[in-house]
Amino acid sequence: MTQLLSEHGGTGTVPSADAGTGAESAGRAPVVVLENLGKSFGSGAPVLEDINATIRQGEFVALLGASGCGKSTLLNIISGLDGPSSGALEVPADGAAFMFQDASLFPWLTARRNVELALKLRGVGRAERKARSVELLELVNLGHSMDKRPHELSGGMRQRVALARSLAQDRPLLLMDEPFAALDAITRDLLHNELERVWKETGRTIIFVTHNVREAVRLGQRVLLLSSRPGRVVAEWNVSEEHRTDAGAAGALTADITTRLRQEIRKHA
Amino acid sequence: MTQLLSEHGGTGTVPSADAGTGAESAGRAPVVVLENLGKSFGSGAPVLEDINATIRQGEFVALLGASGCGKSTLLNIISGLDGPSSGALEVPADGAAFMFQDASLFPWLTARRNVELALKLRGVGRAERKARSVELLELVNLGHSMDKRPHELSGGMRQRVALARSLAQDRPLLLMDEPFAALDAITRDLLHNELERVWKETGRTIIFVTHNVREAVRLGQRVLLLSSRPGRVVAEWNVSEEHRTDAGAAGALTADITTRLRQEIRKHA
Amino acid sequence: ASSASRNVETSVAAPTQAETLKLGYFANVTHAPALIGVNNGILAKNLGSTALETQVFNAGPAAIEALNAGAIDAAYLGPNPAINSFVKSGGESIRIIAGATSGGAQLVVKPGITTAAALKGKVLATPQLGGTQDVALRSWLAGEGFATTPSGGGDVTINPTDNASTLKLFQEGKIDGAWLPEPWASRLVLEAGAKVLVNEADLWDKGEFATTILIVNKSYLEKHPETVESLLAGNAESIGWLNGHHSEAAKAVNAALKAQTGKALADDVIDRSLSELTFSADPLAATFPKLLQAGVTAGVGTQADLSGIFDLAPLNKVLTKNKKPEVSAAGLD
Amino acid sequence: MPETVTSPMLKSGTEDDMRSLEAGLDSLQSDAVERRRIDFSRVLLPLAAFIVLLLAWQFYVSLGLRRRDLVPGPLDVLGSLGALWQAGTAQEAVWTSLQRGIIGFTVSIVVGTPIGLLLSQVRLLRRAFGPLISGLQVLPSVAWVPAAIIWFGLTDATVYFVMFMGAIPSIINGLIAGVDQIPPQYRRVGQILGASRWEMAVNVVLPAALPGYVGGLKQGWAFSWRSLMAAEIIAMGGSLGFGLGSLLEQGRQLSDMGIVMSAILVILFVGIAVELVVFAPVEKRLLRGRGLLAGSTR
Amino acid sequence: MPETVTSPMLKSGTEDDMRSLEAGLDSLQSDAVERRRIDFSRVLLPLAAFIVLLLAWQFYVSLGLRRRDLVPGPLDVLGSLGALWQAGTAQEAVWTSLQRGIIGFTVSIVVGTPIGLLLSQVRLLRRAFGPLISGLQVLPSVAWVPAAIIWFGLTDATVYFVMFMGAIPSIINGLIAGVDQIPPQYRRVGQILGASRWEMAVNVVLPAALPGYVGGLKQGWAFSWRSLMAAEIIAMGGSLGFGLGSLLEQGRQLSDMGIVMSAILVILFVGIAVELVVFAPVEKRLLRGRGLLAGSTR
Ligand SMILES: Nc1ncnc2c1ncn2[C@@H]1O[C@H](COP(=O)(O)OP(=O)(O)OP(=O)(O)O)[C@@H](O)[C@H]1O
Ligand SMILES: Nc1ncnc2c1ncn2[C@@H]1O[C@H](COP(=O)(O)OP(=O)(O)OP(=O)(O)O)[C@@H](O)[C@H]1O
Ligand SMILES: [Mg+2]
Ligand SMILES: [Mg+2]
Repeated sequence: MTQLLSEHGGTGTVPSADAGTGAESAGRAPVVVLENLGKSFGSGAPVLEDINATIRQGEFVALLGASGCGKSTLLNIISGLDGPSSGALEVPADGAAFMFQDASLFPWLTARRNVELALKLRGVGRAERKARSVELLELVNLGHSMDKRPHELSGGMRQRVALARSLAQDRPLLLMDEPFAALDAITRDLLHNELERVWKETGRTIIFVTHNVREAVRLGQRVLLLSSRPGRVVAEWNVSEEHRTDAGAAGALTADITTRLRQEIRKHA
Repeated sequence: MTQLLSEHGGTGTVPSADAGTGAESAGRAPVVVLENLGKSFGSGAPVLEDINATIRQGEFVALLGASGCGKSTLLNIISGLDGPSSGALEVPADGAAFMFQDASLFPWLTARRNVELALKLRGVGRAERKARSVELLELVNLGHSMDKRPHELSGGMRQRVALARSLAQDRPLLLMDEPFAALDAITRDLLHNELERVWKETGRTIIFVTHNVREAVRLGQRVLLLSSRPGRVVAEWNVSEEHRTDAGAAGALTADITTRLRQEIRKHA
Repeated sequence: ASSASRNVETSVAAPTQAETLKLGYFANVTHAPALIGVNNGILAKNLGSTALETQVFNAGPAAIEALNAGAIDAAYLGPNPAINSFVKSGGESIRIIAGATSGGAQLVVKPGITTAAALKGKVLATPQLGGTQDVALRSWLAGEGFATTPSGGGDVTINPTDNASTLKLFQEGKIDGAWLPEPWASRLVLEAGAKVLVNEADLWDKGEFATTILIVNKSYLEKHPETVESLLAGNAESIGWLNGHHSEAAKAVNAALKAQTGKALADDVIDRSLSELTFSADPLAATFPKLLQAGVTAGVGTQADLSGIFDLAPLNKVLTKNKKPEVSAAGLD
Repeated sequence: MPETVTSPMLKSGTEDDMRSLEAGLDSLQSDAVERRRIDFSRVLLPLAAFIVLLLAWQFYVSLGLRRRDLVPGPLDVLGSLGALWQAGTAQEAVWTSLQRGIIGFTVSIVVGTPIGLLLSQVRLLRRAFGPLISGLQVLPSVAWVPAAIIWFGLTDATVYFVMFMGAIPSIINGLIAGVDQIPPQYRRVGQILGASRWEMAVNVVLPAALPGYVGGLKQGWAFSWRSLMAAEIIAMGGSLGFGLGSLLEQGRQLSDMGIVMSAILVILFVGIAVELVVFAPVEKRLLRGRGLLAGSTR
Repeated sequence: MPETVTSPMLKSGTEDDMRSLEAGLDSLQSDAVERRRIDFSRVLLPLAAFIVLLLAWQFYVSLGLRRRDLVPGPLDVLGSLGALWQAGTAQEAVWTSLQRGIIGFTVSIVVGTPIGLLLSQVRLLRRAFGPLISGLQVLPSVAWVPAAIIWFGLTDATVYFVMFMGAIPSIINGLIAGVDQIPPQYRRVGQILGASRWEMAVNVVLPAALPGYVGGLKQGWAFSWRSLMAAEIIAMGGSLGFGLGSLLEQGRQLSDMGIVMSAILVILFVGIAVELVVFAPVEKRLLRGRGLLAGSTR
């Protein structure tokens, strides 16, 4: 099953797994290419199997799937933190920004210093670092708690610091693992808007995992559905402009996706 | 502001903070009574202020509030893990079962042993412990991953183990801090049903925190809304039988609560 | 210090008066010639332009290590460490150039033990396994018909223990006796009520055996024979002073001890110790083969060739100058 | 509902009650209350323990079971300590040893930390030299003395060398153990943030391992102080400064238990002082900064 | 988009390539690959390091800068080790010391663990005795020898006592340090689960502190082995068994650097063997079970 992709040379000749990709991104260069990707831990049953997908530059892709189906594992592989057991993949050479499922803040640094560290490791100068980290933390409504340590923050606040940190990394590819799970509906709405703005302004490629189907439809241009045990891309939807403007169309799509997701989970019940 | 409640003697003479408590639970004994409760960390601004609430036996109460408003802090105080800075409270003498916001599993025990430990500390015999833990893990759809260690579980799976563990404690009062945040919609639905069944069967008193207004309406008999900085109970809704059967009424209530929540957050924008 | 030794090894200049002489000795009554020589300025006076630096040690092995490291050039110590170092280095390390003290070792026991036969099953201490007193005790016991083994078995248990502990253990009743040098034998007698069962002097010809000798680094001797001669002259003068001032000796030695360690011996202890000791520049070379042989017999030593360990020519020069009889190296030079 | 009673801890809303509860060893008290009491209990309790031990000792001695010169009482020791103090010996010894201890320990940290970090980060080196360093750690300091004397003569270099051989392996091992316990997630975050090997070591691994590392330093201090004493005991005299170890050995040579006990007490006292003055506050700050203090008995 | 290139690590899908990468010190390899290579590199690398050091030593000696009896070469030492082996002295010494070491260390664990747990759980005791125990830890073992000889005579009890005084405070402190680093959340969970003080200690605190505790045990072993050597060096002979420390001291008395170096090498070897055979596997299992192994160089 191992298949090296080097002959393709990352020039974008690999066909997308989905022929019906939205027109606006079809012509762009692929940023992430997954080919027959498989992953298993130790001698256990495969977690991911035969994953094929192409994500092009500037796309905003939502990843859906039941709990434990392998979404985080897939992001780990794309980020280079973990290697695939089989198959091959192409990812940006300079890695990806990654917002982990747990906030994963460094407990010895305050919220602000956590964000500053990301900037520092990117090579941002001291003065700019300070200004930028304050700006980012204000973006996520944490201007008042910048100097608290992680253990003094609430769960949702930690998640927002992690969000600020992932934005601070300023990489063209951004992976987000349930970035808004611990947030209340209103804060979440606000941050949806902010994230969309950042995406549009910077043209980053974003892959994000969510359990909220509406969130997926609200933000994603494309929605991928992963099955469980083993994880495979079993369905894919394009979210068109129509879905964004027309609440009814969005509702229909949401219902459609939810039904499909329910089917997937039934299989294992 | 300190006011001892001992003269009340926990006999249920303390009036509920809300006069309109649903008829079905109005006559029952109060399990948790909060009186003018306040909490601040160190010399910081108060996190909770002047909280008044009475929760009666067998009630299912949902706690809503913006991220960082003090919901987890309140549960900590009710569980006895933390003391209030001012005010007084009455809680069951034998403590409460508590499902933490982070799963807080012991990393040196497998999923099953984590649940078994809760049973063991309750004094359950070895043989029964085993059967019961398997049963509970199957309840949360984890029959297949019982012998994995926490670091081998996905975020949602960890949360489900924590749920199983909190049910294993079998205490009359159950506190749950965003128990379903990391779960996909379908698993969440299934577990909603299970939790409701357990609640009805055992007559436990449940206080649960959620960010999902629909979840609050779906499960709670009563919904409390906490304001931010400082946290106060600013609104309270009773969820009647009508809301459960009639989707339209539920939708209206959800919209109502969301509007109020939005107002609360606006105040700090 | 180490740089000095390297200089010594590398340069092949003609014999000269050295700039310094680094001398090691113990702050112990058996080292009285060194104590008097240093404290009363006798050695410094004899060394003239050569500066005297001194270093106090607690035990022979440390002194030998310092000698090998070049931290000292000459040392007063017991015969055993000197023999060991000489043998192990194949004759490269040191030379014995004079004696200082002899005699002064006794087997002291609990008052109840009055005969050798009563020692059966008892526990005795010696300062050090394979040391002079240890060997003496073992060969004496063998002569009395007792079997002993170096690992502590046999009819009489021998516990090599340092002297300070021995005193305490004897006071505590945990040992029955010990073969000890001065001042410890006197301390056990006077401070712990021990009785003398055997005087080591009785076991040797003329009652003489080396307790403290003066050794010098071989290369130092080769490079600075004149300095060594001055040292020997000082040693002889100290010994002469001790032998000529019996009444003042105790006070002077105690003053030196007090200066070195901050604590003097009790008057009766030092008096008794000095009366047991003999001070002489003769290293008693003839006793060395016997010493070695006794060790081999007792199973705590190995046979070795001692020829060359003595270099008594400078000493004899000094003795001749002082109009005293020359001493013999008993064929070991 | 009869089970519903006011929880005992929470019944007492006033701070005085809280304090009495704390004295009752309750581990739930709030940070604020804790902070105010620290200085008292931190100094008074060890002092009380010390005085109790002293009284027990005096009591044992006054039973007269042992000869007074073999087992001197606290007063005898105090007398002999006083004499040493007046003669200036005690101060000189403490000063010499402390000076050596601080210099030696500082150098050990400076040498041991980069080595430890390197070994903990580079598997090849760790595998190759890790066991050797653990082996060196169990080698008694006294074993080095003969070799050190031959190499360095009777100079302070010998003493320092012996100290280094005691402290450096211990510091290295402490750091490695601390690094081993870092949750891997921290490294993953560092990697995602684009940290180079060096940045990872400095910005992630070292701070994450800090509590374990400080623990290692404590043990390292114990090793270096003990090695120093051993070195001073064995290699004493002449041009070598007169330290606490030398004082101990001198007392032993003179069979003067008063001096021996004085030296032991002073060594003990220096050890406790270093613990209380240097390590305890550092550890406390570290743990507090990470929110690890709650529920700890520190 | 030119920056989009295949990431270097992931390009190599085959396991062979992965292996070569691992040799290149990459810390990203998967568990499965790692597991297979362990035994080789764990034994061969230390051996290689050892051989390199041996060669360097031989080279230095063959330069002839120092007298051979002062700085013997590896071959001389091997010869003297061989002689000791044939005489049975080496085996006897190793056996005696190892036996004492194991007994003493076991007793130290059995005594130190409950004390450590108690101190870490009860603030009053911790505050009162913690500094004292840290002080005891820095007290050199040799300081105990004179007192121990008086109390216990020249018996094995003296040796064990000195060991205990070295190992027990270190084990206690290691456990306390481990307990201090437990995330408070674990205790909170234990409390919520209704654990009594004792259940908390056994079911939560001890397992949570286990990695730190094992680290403490390692240091404790180092302390007890070193104390044992010190005791054997000072209190040797007679009715006391002949251990490695005694062998070392005998070599020193006889000015025989061959014996001294042999003893040092054997002590070192025992230390390394204990590390590799006892502690390394235990630590490894512990860390792996908690998912702390990823990215570690262990
Ligand atoms: N280190 C590991 N060792 C063994 N199994 C693992 C490991 N990491 C993950 N798994 C398994 O892989 C599967 C997928 O895990 P993953 O974390 O990717 O799920 P997920 O889709 O992110 O789920 P969630 O939505 O709950 O976060 C799970 O069944 C989990 O048990
Ligand atoms: N130990 C602490 N020290 C200082 N401040 C704290 C501490 N714990 C919580 N806080 C503060 O108290 C406030 C409330 O925190 P809490 O965890 O109760 O929020 P929450 O309502 O649970 O939020 P979320 O929904 O994000 O989990 C936050 O502003 C937080 O910064
Ligand atoms: Mg996940
Ligand atoms: Mg919370």
